[in-house]
Amino acid sequence: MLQIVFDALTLGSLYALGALGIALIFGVMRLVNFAHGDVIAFCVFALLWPSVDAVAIVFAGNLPWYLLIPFVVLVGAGLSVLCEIVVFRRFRDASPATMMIASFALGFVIRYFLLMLFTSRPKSISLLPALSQPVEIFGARLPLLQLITIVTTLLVLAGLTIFLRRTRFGLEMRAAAENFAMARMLGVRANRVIMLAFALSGALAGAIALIFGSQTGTADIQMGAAIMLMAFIATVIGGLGSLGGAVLAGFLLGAASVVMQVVLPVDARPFRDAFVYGAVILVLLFRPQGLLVARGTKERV
Amino acid sequence: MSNATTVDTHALDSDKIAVRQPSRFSLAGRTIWTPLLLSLLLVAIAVITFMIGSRPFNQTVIDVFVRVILVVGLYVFIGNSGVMSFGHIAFTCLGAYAAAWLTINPAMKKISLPGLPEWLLATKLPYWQAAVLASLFAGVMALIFGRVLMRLSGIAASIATFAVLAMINAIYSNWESVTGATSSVVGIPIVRTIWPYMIAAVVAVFIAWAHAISRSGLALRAARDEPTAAAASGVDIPRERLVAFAVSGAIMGLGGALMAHSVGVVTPDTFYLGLTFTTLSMLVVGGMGSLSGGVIGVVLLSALIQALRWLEAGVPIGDSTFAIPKGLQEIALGIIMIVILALRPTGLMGNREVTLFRKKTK
Amino acid sequence: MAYKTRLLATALIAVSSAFPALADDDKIIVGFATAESGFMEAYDKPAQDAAMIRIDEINAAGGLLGKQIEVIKADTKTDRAEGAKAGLTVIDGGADLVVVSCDYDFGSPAALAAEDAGKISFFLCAESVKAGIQGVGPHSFSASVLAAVQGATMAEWAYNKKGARNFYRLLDTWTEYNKGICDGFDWMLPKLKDAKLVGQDTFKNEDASIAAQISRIKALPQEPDAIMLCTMMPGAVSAVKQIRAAGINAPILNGSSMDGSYWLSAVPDLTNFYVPVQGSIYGDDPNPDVSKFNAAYKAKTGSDPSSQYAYPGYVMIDVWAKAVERAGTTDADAVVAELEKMKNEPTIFGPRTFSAELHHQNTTKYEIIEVKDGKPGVVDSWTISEPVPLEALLK
Amino acid sequence: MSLLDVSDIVIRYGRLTAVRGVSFSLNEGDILFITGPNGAGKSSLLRAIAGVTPIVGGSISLDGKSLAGLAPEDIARLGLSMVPEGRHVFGSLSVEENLLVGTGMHVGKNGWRARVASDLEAVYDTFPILRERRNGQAGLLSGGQQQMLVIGRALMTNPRLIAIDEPSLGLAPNITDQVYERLMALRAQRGLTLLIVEQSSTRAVMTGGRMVLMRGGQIVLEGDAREVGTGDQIQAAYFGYEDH
Repeated sequence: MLQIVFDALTLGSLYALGALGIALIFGVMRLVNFAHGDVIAFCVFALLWPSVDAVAIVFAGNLPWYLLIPFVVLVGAGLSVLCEIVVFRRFRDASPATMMIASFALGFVIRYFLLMLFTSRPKSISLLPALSQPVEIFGARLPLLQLITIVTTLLVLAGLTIFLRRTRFGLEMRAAAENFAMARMLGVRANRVIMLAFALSGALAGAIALIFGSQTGTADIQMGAAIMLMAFIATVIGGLGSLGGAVLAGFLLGAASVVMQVVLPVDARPFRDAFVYGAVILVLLFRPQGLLVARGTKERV
Repeated sequence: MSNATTVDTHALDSDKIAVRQPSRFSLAGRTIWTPLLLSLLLVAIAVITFMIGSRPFNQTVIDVFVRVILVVGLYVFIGNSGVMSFGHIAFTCLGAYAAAWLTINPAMKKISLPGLPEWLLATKLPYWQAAVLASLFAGVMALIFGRVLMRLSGIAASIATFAVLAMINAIYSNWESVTGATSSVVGIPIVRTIWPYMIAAVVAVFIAWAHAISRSGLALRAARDEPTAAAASGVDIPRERLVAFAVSGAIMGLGGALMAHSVGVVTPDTFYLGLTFTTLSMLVVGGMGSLSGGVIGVVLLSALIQALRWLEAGVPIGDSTFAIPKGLQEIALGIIMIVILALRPTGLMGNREVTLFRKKTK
Repeated sequence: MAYKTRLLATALIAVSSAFPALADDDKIIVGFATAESGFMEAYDKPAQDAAMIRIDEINAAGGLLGKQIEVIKADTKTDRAEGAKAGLTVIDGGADLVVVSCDYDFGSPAALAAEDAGKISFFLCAESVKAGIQGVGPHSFSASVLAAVQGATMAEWAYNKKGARNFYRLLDTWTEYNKGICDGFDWMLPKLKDAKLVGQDTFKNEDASIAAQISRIKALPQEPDAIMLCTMMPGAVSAVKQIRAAGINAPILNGSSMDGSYWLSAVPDLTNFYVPVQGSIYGDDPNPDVSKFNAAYKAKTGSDPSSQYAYPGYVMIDVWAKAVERAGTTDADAVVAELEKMKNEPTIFGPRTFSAELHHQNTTKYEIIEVKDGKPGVVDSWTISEPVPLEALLK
Repeated sequence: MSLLDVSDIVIRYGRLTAVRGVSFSLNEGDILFITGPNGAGKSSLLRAIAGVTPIVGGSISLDGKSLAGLAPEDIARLGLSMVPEGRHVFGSLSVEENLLVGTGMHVGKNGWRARVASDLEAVYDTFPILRERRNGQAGLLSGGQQQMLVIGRALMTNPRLIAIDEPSLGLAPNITDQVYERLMALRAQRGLTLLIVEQSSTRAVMTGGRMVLMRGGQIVLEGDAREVGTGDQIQAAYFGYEDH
């Protein structure tokens, strides 16, 4: 039982962090950023030296952890901010559909850029190998990594909450997320807030890359896609613009997935995702505005 | 003045005037040029292809026609309702598999898809009959899903449509005895002549046009541009959306059936995110507010892709060959799409239609 | 004028590298409709390089039927619709043999185009029974061995050599290949006296975490004697890593797709991990010819093969060329007839058999690779006691 | 020199022209009412001054500095605080947080912390109800309280000019009285310049000050509110009896 809770929390953590990255950007510019998954993949590949060989040539991946973690997080933040400056800045006034397709095209560019440098063959990396040990906790034997994933996520969430609640940047971001035009009329600098949102979102992508990379031991250009999709769904059912809702929904999706895997009979297990998505439709029908509705968020899609 | 922000380009376009009831006949007469010109474009492409006579190029153009059908299908719902849908490829999937069920040799079907009902196992139809039935099947399924989904609007509707796609994909990827799960369903008769695809694309264009000028299509576009006003004047938005959803589902199904016949194999992963985004991109780049935008988006982007492939393969310039590195084609395509959207956020066509009389549209 | 039209057509269709050669009686043309970009490229390229080695050898030795073999290529871009085009392109270029992508799903559009045109098609390394008569038609073959043989081989070998009795089966439902391995395992298991399945589960290759599946294994009263893991890259690495991280140390049995040392760094000091291979890339194959091939491969591409999947490419040209030689023509029906006469035809990478029912291998000798402390090496070789019957393959 | 100069500006939405050639100027400490019927272009004018809506012709300058091409946040930082129609409180933020959003522009200036703290006290003194509710969610305030909050929030930027769009909209008359009372007191205390948009001229007449009347995107009447704000002349102008 305890095991199931931990499993659900592990998967939910990844989804929650992903959903947060999408919700942050959606909040300030109503952009559903489909490039987010590719930013995650990019962060993992940043650890490798470009090569078309099957064997990965590890580059930054050999750094000690206290340098490795900031490195990956900074790569994520940097790339994300770059996307904003080069691409998304030109789409401030565009419709959500246009922005969405632009973000998709951008993700496409990042993906094929990686493909050109690294080929499509998934590469193996040993990221933070010390974490692959099992530990005993409350009578359940868990991989250390699972525990660290959960703790990291909780720390990131706590850190982000403090940042948003206690700092001026946080205040401006929350105001901007709720009513961007009004915040600007009060002197809140649009570009700075949006860049900050992108930086945070990118940093979260870096965090996911680290967790996911050490969990799977693989760098694959497609790796961000599955998390990105779930995160996107979590953002919507959580209530667009509501960061708390995104996190909650991320954990719920993780839990739903794990619970279905446990309770479904073996023949029905391959259909797990069909049940999960069915549940998503039900949630949307009963709470079209999402689980937690951000007050004052006007829908524009 | 309070709603100055919503008084925007659509405010006085011909749709709204049309809602104020001119004669249906004159409306059809005024707008018929759009489907005619688009069809002319498609026919011209087909004839040129036929004259060139290269088999690979023929196949390329068949692909373009299939995409035209799919994007026109998307336009019928997304363009008219303004609601983004990520789920329409689900109906393409339904159509493709339905076509497979109806056309595969019964002897082969008994082995590979034993879970099909007896009457279906025994059926073998010509591909065009199968395509019509597949399209109807997809349309009916769209009607069923739509009844539930059309209560939603905005991004909740978008996600719900995606959830439908993901559900159908999960089911078709695992229902071993009926869909063959993830393995390719084979034995679908391959049709390599270009004409059926051209005819289907032209038919799709005309269906989209007929829907757009129907009472339902006009009401839906009025609701897209001014939801409050439309609702106040008695437009039942969910119902009009449902009509568009079913019509577009049927067109997507037709596209799926033809796609199956163009390649000869179907697998569930063909009908998932990749195709969803390719077709959506073509629609948005072309201009999702107009039928012409959809068709022209497909033709131009397909031409662009071919041109880039050609560059990738190498172009002889004098004695040397100029070629862009492998893989750069996709990167260039992505960048060009971003540039087009940055310059023309409403797509190449905006909300305009091609027509002979420029005054009638804006 | 005709030349101009053709040039225009060629330009438009963007044929890669070669311009369509006219049907030329002085040479024999092999057309590769394979992926030069996209994710299949990583699988097609090594096998294609190996095929080129055999072609170069044949050309150096005076050619086939006294003619040089010429190669034309068209890129499928790892896309089915593009695959059909690529197939048509090489057929228009006059290909006598159409070589298609490694995977059945991605290779079949081109193979179907070849079948339509009455040409022989060969899948580079597809391991589904459909890659051949069953899924394409009477002129289609695969150069590799059925996935089911791999599952059956591992089950029987572990039963006999590792004393395994309690098996656990973990299936990744992503591809037919994965299911094929488990099908072979399922067919073999009841034949092994006292062996039983103590549990089974499924996952998806892209699952971010398989924690729930692992918890189920750990909930068993005792750890199974062997875990049959039917999956492939990239999810396989993640699955193995998570299984070991959870403290499960039972032997893990796999299909050939997990061959190669390039991924082992992801699971440091991996032990008790087994894969069947057609030949060893680690320089320790009992057959010296395999090592000789490895050297030739390194000379051509600059590195050793990264997995056993290079080998089928070589085998393909080898058996096809023999059949052409025996038939005395490249005519498709005559060559097919010669290929179908092959019974245990020796090749460097094990014997090959084709029949009028099956253009694929339903039994072969496999080398067993064991990964121990992170080091892979040949420990044994095994041939299943009876071929996997067609009924089990088509189930 | 006047504080705000609006000269001959034109605003278009697509093919629809909302404001056609409006000019006026405003001196430090002035109060100007812009009145007119729905659709006259009042809000557009205000949004253009705040930099939210682009203008296609004419010019706007604040303290002699042209506002052309400036973003709303830059204009706010020059000392123009806009209170748009419909109040727009940040509903999920607390009352105090709402007040603090606009103080970002002071960060880093000499002694800004003390300044913000004293500004906050001043706003609380002006609107005691806000002090009472300082930690409550702003979305839960009543309409009148929200109106006070947005005015207080605008004051926190230390503006030289406040532009308010329909402060009385949706408020009971006695609450509106209170709001105006506070505004006038602030004007007296701080020498604040006020630009107020209202549909009817009643408030302008009650409060006094200059008034312009807009209709069809143009100024059709202007003068001292108490002089022009009553009688037939304004009736005619408001409803467009005479042709211009």
